[in-house]
Amino acid sequence: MPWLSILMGVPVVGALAVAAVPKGNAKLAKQLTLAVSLVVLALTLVMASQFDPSGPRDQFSEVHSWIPSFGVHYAVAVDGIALVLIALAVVLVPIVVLASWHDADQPEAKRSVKTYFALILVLEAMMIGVFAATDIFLFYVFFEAMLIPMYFMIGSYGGAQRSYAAVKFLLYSLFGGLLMLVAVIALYTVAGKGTFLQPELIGVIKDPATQKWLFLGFFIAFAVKAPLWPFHTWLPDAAAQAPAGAAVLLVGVLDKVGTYGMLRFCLELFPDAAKFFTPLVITLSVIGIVYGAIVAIGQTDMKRLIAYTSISHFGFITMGVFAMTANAGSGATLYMVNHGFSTGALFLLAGFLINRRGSQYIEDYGGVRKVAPILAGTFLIAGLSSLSLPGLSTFVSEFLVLIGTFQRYAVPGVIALSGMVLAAVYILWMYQRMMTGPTAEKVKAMPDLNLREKFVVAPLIALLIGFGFFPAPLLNVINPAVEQTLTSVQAPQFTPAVPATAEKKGPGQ
Amino acid sequence: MTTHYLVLSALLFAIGGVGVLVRRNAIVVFMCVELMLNACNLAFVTFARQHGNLEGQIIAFFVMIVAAAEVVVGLAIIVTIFRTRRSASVDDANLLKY
Amino acid sequence: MEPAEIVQHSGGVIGVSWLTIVLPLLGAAILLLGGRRSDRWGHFLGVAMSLASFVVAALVFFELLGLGADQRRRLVQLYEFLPAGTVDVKLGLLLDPLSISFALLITGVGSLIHIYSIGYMAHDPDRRRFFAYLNLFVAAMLLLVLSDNYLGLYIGWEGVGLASYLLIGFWQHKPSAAAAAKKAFVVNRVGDMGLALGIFVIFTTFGTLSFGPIFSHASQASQGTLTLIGLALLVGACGKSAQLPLQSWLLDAMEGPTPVSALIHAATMVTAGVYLVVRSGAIFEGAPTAQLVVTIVGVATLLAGAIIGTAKDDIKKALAGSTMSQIGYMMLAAGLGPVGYAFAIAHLIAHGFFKASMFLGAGSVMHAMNDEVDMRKYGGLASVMKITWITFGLGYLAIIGFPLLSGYWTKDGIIETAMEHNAILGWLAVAGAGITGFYMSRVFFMTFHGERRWDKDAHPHESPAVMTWPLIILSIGSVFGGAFLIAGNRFMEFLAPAVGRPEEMPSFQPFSLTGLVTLALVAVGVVYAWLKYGRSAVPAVAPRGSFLTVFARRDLYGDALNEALFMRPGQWLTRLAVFFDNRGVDGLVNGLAALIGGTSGRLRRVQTGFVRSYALSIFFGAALLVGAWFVVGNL
Amino acid sequence: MLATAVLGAPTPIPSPTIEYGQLAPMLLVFGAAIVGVLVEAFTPKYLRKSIQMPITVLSLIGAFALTVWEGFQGVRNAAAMGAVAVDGPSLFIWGAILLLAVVSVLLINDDDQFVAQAAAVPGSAEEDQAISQGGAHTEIYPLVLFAVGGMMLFPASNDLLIMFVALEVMSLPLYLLCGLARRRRLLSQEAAMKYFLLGAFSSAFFLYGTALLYGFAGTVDLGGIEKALGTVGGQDSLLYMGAGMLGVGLLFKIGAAPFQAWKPDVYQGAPTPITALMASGTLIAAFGALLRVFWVALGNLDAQWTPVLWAVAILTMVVGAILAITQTDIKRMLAYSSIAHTGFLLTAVVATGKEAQNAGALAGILFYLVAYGFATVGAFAVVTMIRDAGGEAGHLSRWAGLGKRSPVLAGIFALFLLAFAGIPLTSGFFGKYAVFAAAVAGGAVQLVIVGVVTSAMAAFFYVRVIVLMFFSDPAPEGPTIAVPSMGTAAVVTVSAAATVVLGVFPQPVLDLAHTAAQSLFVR
Repeated sequence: MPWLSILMGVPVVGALAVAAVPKGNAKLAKQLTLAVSLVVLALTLVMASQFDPSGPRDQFSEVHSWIPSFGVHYAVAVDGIALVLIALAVVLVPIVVLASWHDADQPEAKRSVKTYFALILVLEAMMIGVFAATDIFLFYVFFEAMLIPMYFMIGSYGGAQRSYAAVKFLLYSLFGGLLMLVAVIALYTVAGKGTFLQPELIGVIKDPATQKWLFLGFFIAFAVKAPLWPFHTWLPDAAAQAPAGAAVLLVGVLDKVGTYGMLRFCLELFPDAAKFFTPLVITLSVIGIVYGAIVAIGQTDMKRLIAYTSISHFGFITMGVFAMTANAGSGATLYMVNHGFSTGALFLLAGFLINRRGSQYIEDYGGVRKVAPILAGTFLIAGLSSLSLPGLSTFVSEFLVLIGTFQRYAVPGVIALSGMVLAAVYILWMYQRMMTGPTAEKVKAMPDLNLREKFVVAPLIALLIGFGFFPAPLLNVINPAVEQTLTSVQAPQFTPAVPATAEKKGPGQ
Repeated sequence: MTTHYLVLSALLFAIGGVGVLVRRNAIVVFMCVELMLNACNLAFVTFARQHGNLEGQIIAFFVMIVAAAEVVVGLAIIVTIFRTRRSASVDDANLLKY
Repeated sequence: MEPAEIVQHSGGVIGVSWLTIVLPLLGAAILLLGGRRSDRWGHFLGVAMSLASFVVAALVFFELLGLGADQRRRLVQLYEFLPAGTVDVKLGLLLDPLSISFALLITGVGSLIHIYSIGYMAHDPDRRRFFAYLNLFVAAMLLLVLSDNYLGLYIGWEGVGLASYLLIGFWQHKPSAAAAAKKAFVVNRVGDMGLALGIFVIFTTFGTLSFGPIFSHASQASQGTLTLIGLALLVGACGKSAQLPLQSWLLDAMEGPTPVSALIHAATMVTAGVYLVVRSGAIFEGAPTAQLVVTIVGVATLLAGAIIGTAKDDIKKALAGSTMSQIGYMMLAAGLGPVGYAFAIAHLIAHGFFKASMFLGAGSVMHAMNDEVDMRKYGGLASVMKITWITFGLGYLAIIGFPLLSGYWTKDGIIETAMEHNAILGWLAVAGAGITGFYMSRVFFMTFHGERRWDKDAHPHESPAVMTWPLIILSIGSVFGGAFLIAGNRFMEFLAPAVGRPEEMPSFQPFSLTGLVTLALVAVGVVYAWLKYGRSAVPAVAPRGSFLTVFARRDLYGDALNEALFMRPGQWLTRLAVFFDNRGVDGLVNGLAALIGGTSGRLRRVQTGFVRSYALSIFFGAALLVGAWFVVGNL
Repeated sequence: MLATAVLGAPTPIPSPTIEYGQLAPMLLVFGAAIVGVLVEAFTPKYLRKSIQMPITVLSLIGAFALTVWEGFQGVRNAAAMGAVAVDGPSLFIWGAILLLAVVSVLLINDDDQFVAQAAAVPGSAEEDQAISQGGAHTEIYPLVLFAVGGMMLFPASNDLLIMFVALEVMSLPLYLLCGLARRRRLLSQEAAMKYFLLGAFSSAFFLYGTALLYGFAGTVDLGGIEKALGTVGGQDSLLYMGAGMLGVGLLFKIGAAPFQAWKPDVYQGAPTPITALMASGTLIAAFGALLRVFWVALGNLDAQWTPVLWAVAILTMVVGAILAITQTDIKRMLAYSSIAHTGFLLTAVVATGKEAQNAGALAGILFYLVAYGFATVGAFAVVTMIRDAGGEAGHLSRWAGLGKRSPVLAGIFALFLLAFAGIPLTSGFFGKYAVFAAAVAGGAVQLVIVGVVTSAMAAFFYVRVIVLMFFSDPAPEGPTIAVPSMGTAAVVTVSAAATVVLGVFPQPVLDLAHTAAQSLFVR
């Protein structure tokens, strides 16, 4: 059964259906979108239930020749990593749909409501495709095509600076993408295998110099996407201007394509180059972690603040990816998922606040807790997940990334630790300024979360807490895939200095 | 021995080219282009002589005919412009720029 | 002798010991999700859960007692938490004398304070939430002390941090409270960094996080590594236990409701650092340097806390200073190795009782005085609130080490062990005891004796029974606890299987020389305090006082130091970074775009619209083309 | 006497053989053009349009059918005594040109694009009268046919003389057509004059180059010149100068820098349907000719011309991309964009190497040309529909908020822009991929890097238009959207469809291009 094609097909059909809804009937369009996204979610869960972690690497694989003369295939499959990321996407979409129920109706959105929701569905299909693609060309196609719906979502439905932000986002990503295109072409030419199927291209490029150039071609694109310092400045603008829902999909899922690409392509296709550039990448990541956090502390606009926190988090992810240890790899992958939930919750709650107060500036709030305890409480939990408090899933991933990095790169690990403190500062300070203290005049009448909004937030919180105490389900899926990746990279295994036997031994034995 | 003719044709071509650059009157500019074409003809026949085959001379005939056709089209255009603008100066027509 | 072997356990009460954690956690969940619906019965649920957890802990305790001394380290596997490549953490509980003593203290004192809070928070609209947080705290604290590995410990560690954050900032509408809460969390995070670092080094060294294998292999690791681990863990301990240099948050933490100060910031959470050091004894014993640093930190803090205590007019801050100081004693003891562990924990438990009783007493006083905390507005309360006076008094006597009361046994034990170990430390500890005598007496006299300095509208009255009974029970503990534990080395013996038995058991003999000197100093302090605050009148506003007083009053300039060293530079750094990001990084990008745009704007002027200029460009183009061709051709 | 002296012994000149069958498509078009002229001469005014239109369209379609038929025959031959090469590339290019011509003719057929009375002075009484009488110059149709015929001959011509003639046959009608816009006639006429003068100027260079090459090789036959390269020695200066000047003429036609100056002015001034025809047909034809000259005649000289074309390609890409950024007129912007695309195409032209490599490059170029041609025609078709008082609303500011008023039209235009920008799932992406891939395979990686950087810049101004259309608020009294005539609607639909289909399922066309390119050019 062609699971992945179905997963992509359903939202596309849904998008067309939504677009076909008569103009007046926005409500129907919304309900239809929600239904479709839920169907996709259900299908994904069914598929995931059939996924066998201990089985072969690529499952639900489909390969059809698409453009023979370029050696391009329509080839999709998932391994553990891709699976969890697809799951992330399809979980977030319905939530986003529900959250943006009225976003498009707002006066600043000049275009039809249904278009917005149709775009979300198109985007969903592409998000699934980009993670599922095992043909590099196909991946690239999705990688670039994804920009367009997001571009329209930001540009047409965003805030005051939306067109600047949208153009900046598009050009930045496009530039990276085009450099990647060169690398893609070169890879095809140099490999000379006449195919773009990623598994067949692993280990084909031998020449170190070539590897380095191609690596850079891919890496810069992903670094822009991720975004890695210093390629990050598009993100705060885009995230701050995008409607909350779009921001969630942008930061929560689209940006993961960058880190996913590093793990899947940069490492596996060019292992030697990856090792060669690791010091550089780790350095950039550490800079990103600290720098992003510090700049976040200085923000006055909560959406920008959240965006900068993400830059810091992406630093952790890239660090984990390039540490090339089992723990760090699993941690980084898990981090991608958790960060999606955590930042998603933050953005959505910020969106709710902005809808109520009509300002995204922190100083316009104050003492919200008193008038809207649930809103404030959930906001706090989301915030705590962003500072990766134990008991929330983000802690697990951050812990794994750090412990994994520490096994090989002690000093960067220690510097990255400071991110813990800085995170506490930016989150709690924001919370203090917005939620505590005497209630501000403008906030006095602020209503608490309504039922719809509760349904938006509840699943995210539940996921954060649930996976915070029981991350095993995710990790069991992720670990084998990461192991395989590392074996194809031939990363050395980590061995402790004084291996202490696992079974409890007393003295004298 | 045929070099003189080539030099002459080169001179004619250059004169024509420079004329196009320096003259303002559209008609004159166009005449200069014709001059360049004729320079080409001279070159052709000269080379024909050099190589001892006829192609060059035949080409010259073709060129003359093409040139004639060009004159027809060119004059038509220039005249319409003159009728609207009351001037044949190529510099007056510069609405399309930047 | 090494600690006893850890044995897998199943069945019995110990088998379900996880209930101690789950029950309060459940309570917290219900109360938080229940919302206003549960307002009416919320506090009862909270108390019930805490009590239930206490019962379970007690049963476990007795089951442990039932086992032979060297069988008293039981491991209960819960579930696989992190199946990730090499780091493979199974969450498990380690039930041994050390952890169970903590569990009893936490649940016991915790339950009393729960009960007390029913009365204390009676008029607070958010009482339910308060109890939810308290339950959350109990759960997290129990996880901290019961976990059989460092990861679980870390989770509990940050969990109590969260609870403390929530409770300090419980009255969020007060900006000061919100700020204090944030400060507490951030400073604690600094400590947590240390703990995390320690854990990472441990993992990279031993490849596991479980106590058993780590401690049994600790001796094989290089001393340098162990020292590094030890110091890292110490940083964590300093953060949680408000030891120098991370002490600054504790005094602000008094913004929280008084029961919180009693439970978290006196009896239990702040002692987690001591637990960490004692629990990791195997590592510290391999790293003398680390141990030395621990003792130094302890002594420094016990003095600093005491000095701060002398100058505070806010009763809770005075008590907080004393808490710092007492924990300093425990740290000192913990730094002395196996000989000190028992005293450290014993003092910890005793302190749990008498400090809790005093805090709750203070709370009862505030309750009576419309939440007035300035002792200069108290005075002569002894007559109006007898029970509070007596219970507080007993706690006071216990802490200053009045012979045969709890503090006497445990603190003198510490002092003497320190003395044997290192005279300087010993004498400093003695000095600390003297100062304690002074500032605690000051608190006691200013509050309960001398003439009444109340505000007009103050009508003090004794608190309701629901508040006084806990006081009474606690004060009983603070009277007999020490003797019960120390006399006849009962506690040393009990603890030995968990922390190891020192070469020769330190036997505590009363009224040794050091003991007498200490007593004398304490007496001096008491008398001086009586003269200054008991007999003579206390000015309504604090006199400027000598620079020493100011020094103490300003918390030894701890905050000033932090501000100068971290906050200001931090703010500058932040501004700088933001500016750099907008102007520098982003400026570069936008600048590039602008450059291209500008070039375009200038370049398009070349398209003059004059056909002859186009012709010219063609002409030169042709020249270039031909020229280039020649050049290339003749290369 | 002279003749005998030249000829030496009088030998009978063999009578030439002409493969009419293989030249049929061209002949059909030219024939139809002549018929059209006769129609102009002998039928009453009111009938002409209704006669001309069918003749034009049918002849083009017929020619297309013939081309396809020849394609199936696999004709590959230098016809007419080796003067006209009927080979894979020629047939493919013919097919493409004819299709685009049909589409463009549908645009041209649209009413009130063309001047009613070319001779009448703008704003004069007789013009008003002419307009009131209605109808337009129907000579347009035969002119277009002649131009198309020229376009077909140009890339197919196998010797420089025919190429020159074809060049003129293609250009002269276009010169005239450029001047026949109904509105903004001053601009239109100016465009015509500029195009004419510069065209003539450049063709003079072309001719002189031909002369010099003739002097070098003693023949103007492309194959002959190639042979001569091996044999003749010591004449290099002739060769280089000739090749250079020839290059000038060709590069002028494709609008490569520094010979691009005419493009913006002419594209802007000319009637939009004609612009569409030029932007698609002429470009394809000119590229065909360029390839033929450089790959066949100068094939063994690539060591010399590759570096030169490198420079030209880079310059063209940069100039096109950068200058387009600050354009304010939509047609002018599209002109610069077409310059940039010329640059992209050139990257594949220089990537010569082994036979297979060349075939790949050629196929890539052919695919690109088709993809780009359709997108361009479509784009200009949309432009014709956005009108205000003075005719088409050329100024970009007038396009603000178009997406709000007619989402469909704006959406389609956005699609074309995205195709120009080379976004995946549009035809432009595969075109770009094809040529860049060829260039990389040919070892021109640096060139490709310049290419992608410039296309990133180029993306900016395409995106800018989208921003205007969708993200900014409509201008108070914005332009009206003309209700499209059947023809225009058809054009837009066809182009859009082509853009999407080629973007999702390019394989058939790619196959066609590959088979066409396989055997390269006939010698």
